[in-house]
Amino acid sequence: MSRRVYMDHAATTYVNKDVLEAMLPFYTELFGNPSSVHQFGREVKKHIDKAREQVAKAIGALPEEIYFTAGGSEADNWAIKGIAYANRNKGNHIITTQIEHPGLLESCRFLEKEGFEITYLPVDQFGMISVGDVENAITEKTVLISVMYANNEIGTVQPIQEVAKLAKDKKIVFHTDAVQAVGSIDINVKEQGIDLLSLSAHKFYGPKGVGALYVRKGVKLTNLIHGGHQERSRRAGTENVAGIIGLGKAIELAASRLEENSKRIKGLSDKLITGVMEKVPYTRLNGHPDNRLPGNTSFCFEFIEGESLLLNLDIKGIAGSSGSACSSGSLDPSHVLLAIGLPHEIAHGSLRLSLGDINTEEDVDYVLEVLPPIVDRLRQMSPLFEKVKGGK
Amino acid sequence: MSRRVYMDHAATTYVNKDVLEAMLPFYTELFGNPSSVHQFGREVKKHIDKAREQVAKAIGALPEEIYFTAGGSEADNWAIKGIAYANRNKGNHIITTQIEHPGLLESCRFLEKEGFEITYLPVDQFGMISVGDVENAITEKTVLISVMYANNEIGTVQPIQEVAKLAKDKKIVFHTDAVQAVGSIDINVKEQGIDLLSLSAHKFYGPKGVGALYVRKGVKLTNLIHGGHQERSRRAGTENVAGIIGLGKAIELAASRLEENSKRIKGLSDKLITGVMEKVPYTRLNGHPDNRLPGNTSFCFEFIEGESLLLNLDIKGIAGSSGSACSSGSLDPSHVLLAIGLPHEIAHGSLRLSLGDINTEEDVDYVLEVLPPIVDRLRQMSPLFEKVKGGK
Amino acid sequence: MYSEKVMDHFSNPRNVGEIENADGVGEVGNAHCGDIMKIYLKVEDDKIVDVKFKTFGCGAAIATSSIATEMIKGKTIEEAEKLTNKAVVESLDGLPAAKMHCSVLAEEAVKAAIEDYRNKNNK
Amino acid sequence: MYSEKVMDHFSNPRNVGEIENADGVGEVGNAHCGDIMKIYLKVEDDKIVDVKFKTFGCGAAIATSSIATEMIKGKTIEEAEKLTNKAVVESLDGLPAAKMHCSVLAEEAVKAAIEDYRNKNNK
Ligand SMILES: Cc1ncc(COP(=O)(O)O)c(C=O)c1O
Ligand SMILES: Cc1ncc(COP(=O)(O)O)c(C=O)c1O
Repeated sequence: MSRRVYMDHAATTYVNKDVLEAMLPFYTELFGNPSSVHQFGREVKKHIDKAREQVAKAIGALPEEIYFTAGGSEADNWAIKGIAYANRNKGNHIITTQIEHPGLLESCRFLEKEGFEITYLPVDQFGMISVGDVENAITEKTVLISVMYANNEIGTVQPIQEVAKLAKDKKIVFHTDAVQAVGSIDINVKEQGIDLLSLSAHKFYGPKGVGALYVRKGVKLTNLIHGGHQERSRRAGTENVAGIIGLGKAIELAASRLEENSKRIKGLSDKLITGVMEKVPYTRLNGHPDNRLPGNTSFCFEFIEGESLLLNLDIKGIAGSSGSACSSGSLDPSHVLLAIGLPHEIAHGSLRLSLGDINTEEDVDYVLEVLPPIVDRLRQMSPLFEKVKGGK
Repeated sequence: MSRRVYMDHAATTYVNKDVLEAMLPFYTELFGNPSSVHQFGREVKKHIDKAREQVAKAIGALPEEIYFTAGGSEADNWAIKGIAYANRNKGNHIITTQIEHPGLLESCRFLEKEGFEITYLPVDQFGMISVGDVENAITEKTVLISVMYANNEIGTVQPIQEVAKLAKDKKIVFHTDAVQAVGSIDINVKEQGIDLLSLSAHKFYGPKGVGALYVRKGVKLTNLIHGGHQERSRRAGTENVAGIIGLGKAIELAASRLEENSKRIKGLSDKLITGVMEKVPYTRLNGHPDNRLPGNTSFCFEFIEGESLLLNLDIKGIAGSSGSACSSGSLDPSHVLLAIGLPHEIAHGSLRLSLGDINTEEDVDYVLEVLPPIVDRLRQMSPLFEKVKGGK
Repeated sequence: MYSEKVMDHFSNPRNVGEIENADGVGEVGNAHCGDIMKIYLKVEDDKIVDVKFKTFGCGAAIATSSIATEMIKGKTIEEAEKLTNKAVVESLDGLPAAKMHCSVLAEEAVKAAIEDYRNKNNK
Repeated sequence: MYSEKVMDHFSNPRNVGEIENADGVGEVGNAHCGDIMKIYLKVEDDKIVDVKFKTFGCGAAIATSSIATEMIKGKTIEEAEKLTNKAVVESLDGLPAAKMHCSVLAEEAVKAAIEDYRNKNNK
């Protein structure tokens, strides 16, 4: 394979070398347990505190509002279940959307079994929720509204500030899963009125297995992981020290380069989208044409199936992802693609190419060169395409 | 400070250099998401599978019985809550001990609020439970027995195999928190009849923030972290890849050197215990004289308080820990020391020195030289000692 | 994930295409579920002298179609009819558990094509 | 965790010891909770001419005892009585939240010793 083009940054990123460098001392010299009284522990504690400040600063929060977790899924689970349990005497109704990440949706399904009621709001063809729908869904028993900041599959960015304002007016806690947004979109939890926010380091060139939940001061939240006094007794477990240091460094770096980086990456994405739409017939762009993550491109190629497309791209060194059923081992294609109204057979033919720091113009050119003939070849093999050709 | 002696291996360890070396590629070249279809992901998946085998082999389990977690606390939370929720139709009673780790005890307290009933078994002066007590505590509604393998504070090792057998006879699920034992004691879950077992990498020279829960095939367990398809849909979240690789390597190394290492470390601990008991009057050894972790030494020095002892040792470069209330920020001294029957004022004066790979005879000699005068000096300052001296 | 054999058949699928005026055609699966296999047979003296396929589906779907056509080419109808999904999986050096249904589909597609041949020829 | 000032007073505590035939002795706290402070005063003309302490407790307990004795030494009884836990904390450049109670204990120990002095001297 001559060239390798990684366009799956929404799945995960490599660790930035400055980030890795910041982490390394914490495996060897600075290995103490931050809870320890002695020198070995106290030194480490200071660095954890610094990382907490870095995260806080990047999203406009206070350091004491940041709680480190093992990633975005834990943060989502904690937010949803934690608010649900903490407010059980107030109400048992939660509002969210049909296009949330499984970490959030499956937490909701669990709560349904525990007697909670969940409203899953629909989205339009671009993946946008309607603020009016949110308002209409509110009942006296609503204790939480959770709307993802930006969708991981189709990139659509939601009107978070409006929903947050609505929630505030109705005195309902507002959570957003910002795992895909942090590092790509400028977020300020105070200005935007966000009560809880999930983030995950490995989406912005930090390590996998570490994330954070921002919890506005004063918001009551039941613990998800009970135990020791770590994280001010709200999240037990010896800290993933190196991971936390990496998260801090990564978010600081991402914030400092956000505008410039996002602009550059958006330029590449636009070029890719334009090129693909021009070169490949029977293709749809998924997600919102404008309100989308700078690095996200998502397509459906009619008459073919996503996994076979992915594998063919992979043979050519291009790494992408698909919401196709086959790539996930389930039978139904992505719930997100179905929610935006795509029929099953079209949803099966999806491809997400998510761009990031390492991508260049040449990468985009390469994809535009390699992708169209692969799609064509798969279509030639497809009994569905046969019928279309026949009809033309 | 001339010399630094780390004797807090029970709190955490540094990462072994071979372990770190095994981890490093997974931050940079091998950075793919193991769930991805493409090359970047598939390569990583293979290594995760290998780590799973390494963990399985070290404890005598099958690879498909190993689920990676963010550490010991998550594993404990998951085991306790997961079994409780999965068996709610069978019963609501859980048996555990008074000396468990907070990760386990606080999970139980949470379940109490959710309508479960917990029996916290007492221990004798050496920290040992009685198998008869376990048997007597069993009711028709008992769905889980959880007894820690070895105690983190006083090192006492429990009669796990007997309890496991009892549980099996009564068809009750048996869990053990083996976070302190794995890497120091030879464990075989099949031979010992263990259904679930928690472990954590940073106790045996692996990284912090990663651990595993062994779940015997066929045991029903509700998820703690819901979401994606990772860990065969039982524990969601993008894998802490480097951490998991580190865990695999660390447990393999620990297992390969277990006998030799434990023997050496036990020799050092014995020397330390003998020396301290000889040189410092009014001192008690906590825990069982024989059935204890090879690296654990735990003392109570009457008339003084643990934190001030720790700080003085720290000034001399010695890192230890204390179950004293002051070192944890709470008011009561360690629940473990109280459970073995120590009065509060004596429990406040505890010191745990936990030995590990880096410790040498010279380290022990140094502690034996430095510790006695510090204890003496603190006693000279103590109004409690005054009274004793007066009485002599 | 996939064996080398699967990847070989996926990247160089044998017998792709259609047969005009085929003696038997079988189509199984549906677009809703993401897998359709269509197999065309050319039969002479009860012997499969040519076979082609078209498939809409994942890597395993394409590879199983490809190998299944290879396995029945040159065989008599009776031999071909004995093709099992197990044999398909074995010839591919295994398939991931989540993809086993593709091998079943391949078996069914062959059977459907043979049935069509039998119907057309009253055999 | 602790400021340098705390660590200085902890590692080199001032005025450790007892005063025989002290004019006032105050003991507060209890072993159960892990903190006992005992303060001895030598008073001449309503002025604290000497002060000693003994403490069973954590680093902060020892440091607060030490600095409190320094702060009242040479002061009149009336001045010493005004010692607040806040002043103790400030002189130590702060204390962790979990250790604030130690400064309270130090204030109380001083007050108890003064009260004992007053009782003994009917003042
Ligand atoms: C016995 C025991 N259980 C559980 C834990 C928790 O493990 P972790 O800190 O990895 O969450 C520890 C150590 O902290 C422990 O010693
Ligand atoms: C929107 C969104 N939420 C949550 C997650 C889960 O994060 P993690 O994989 O760190 O658990 C992801 C990514 O996997 C995501 O894209």
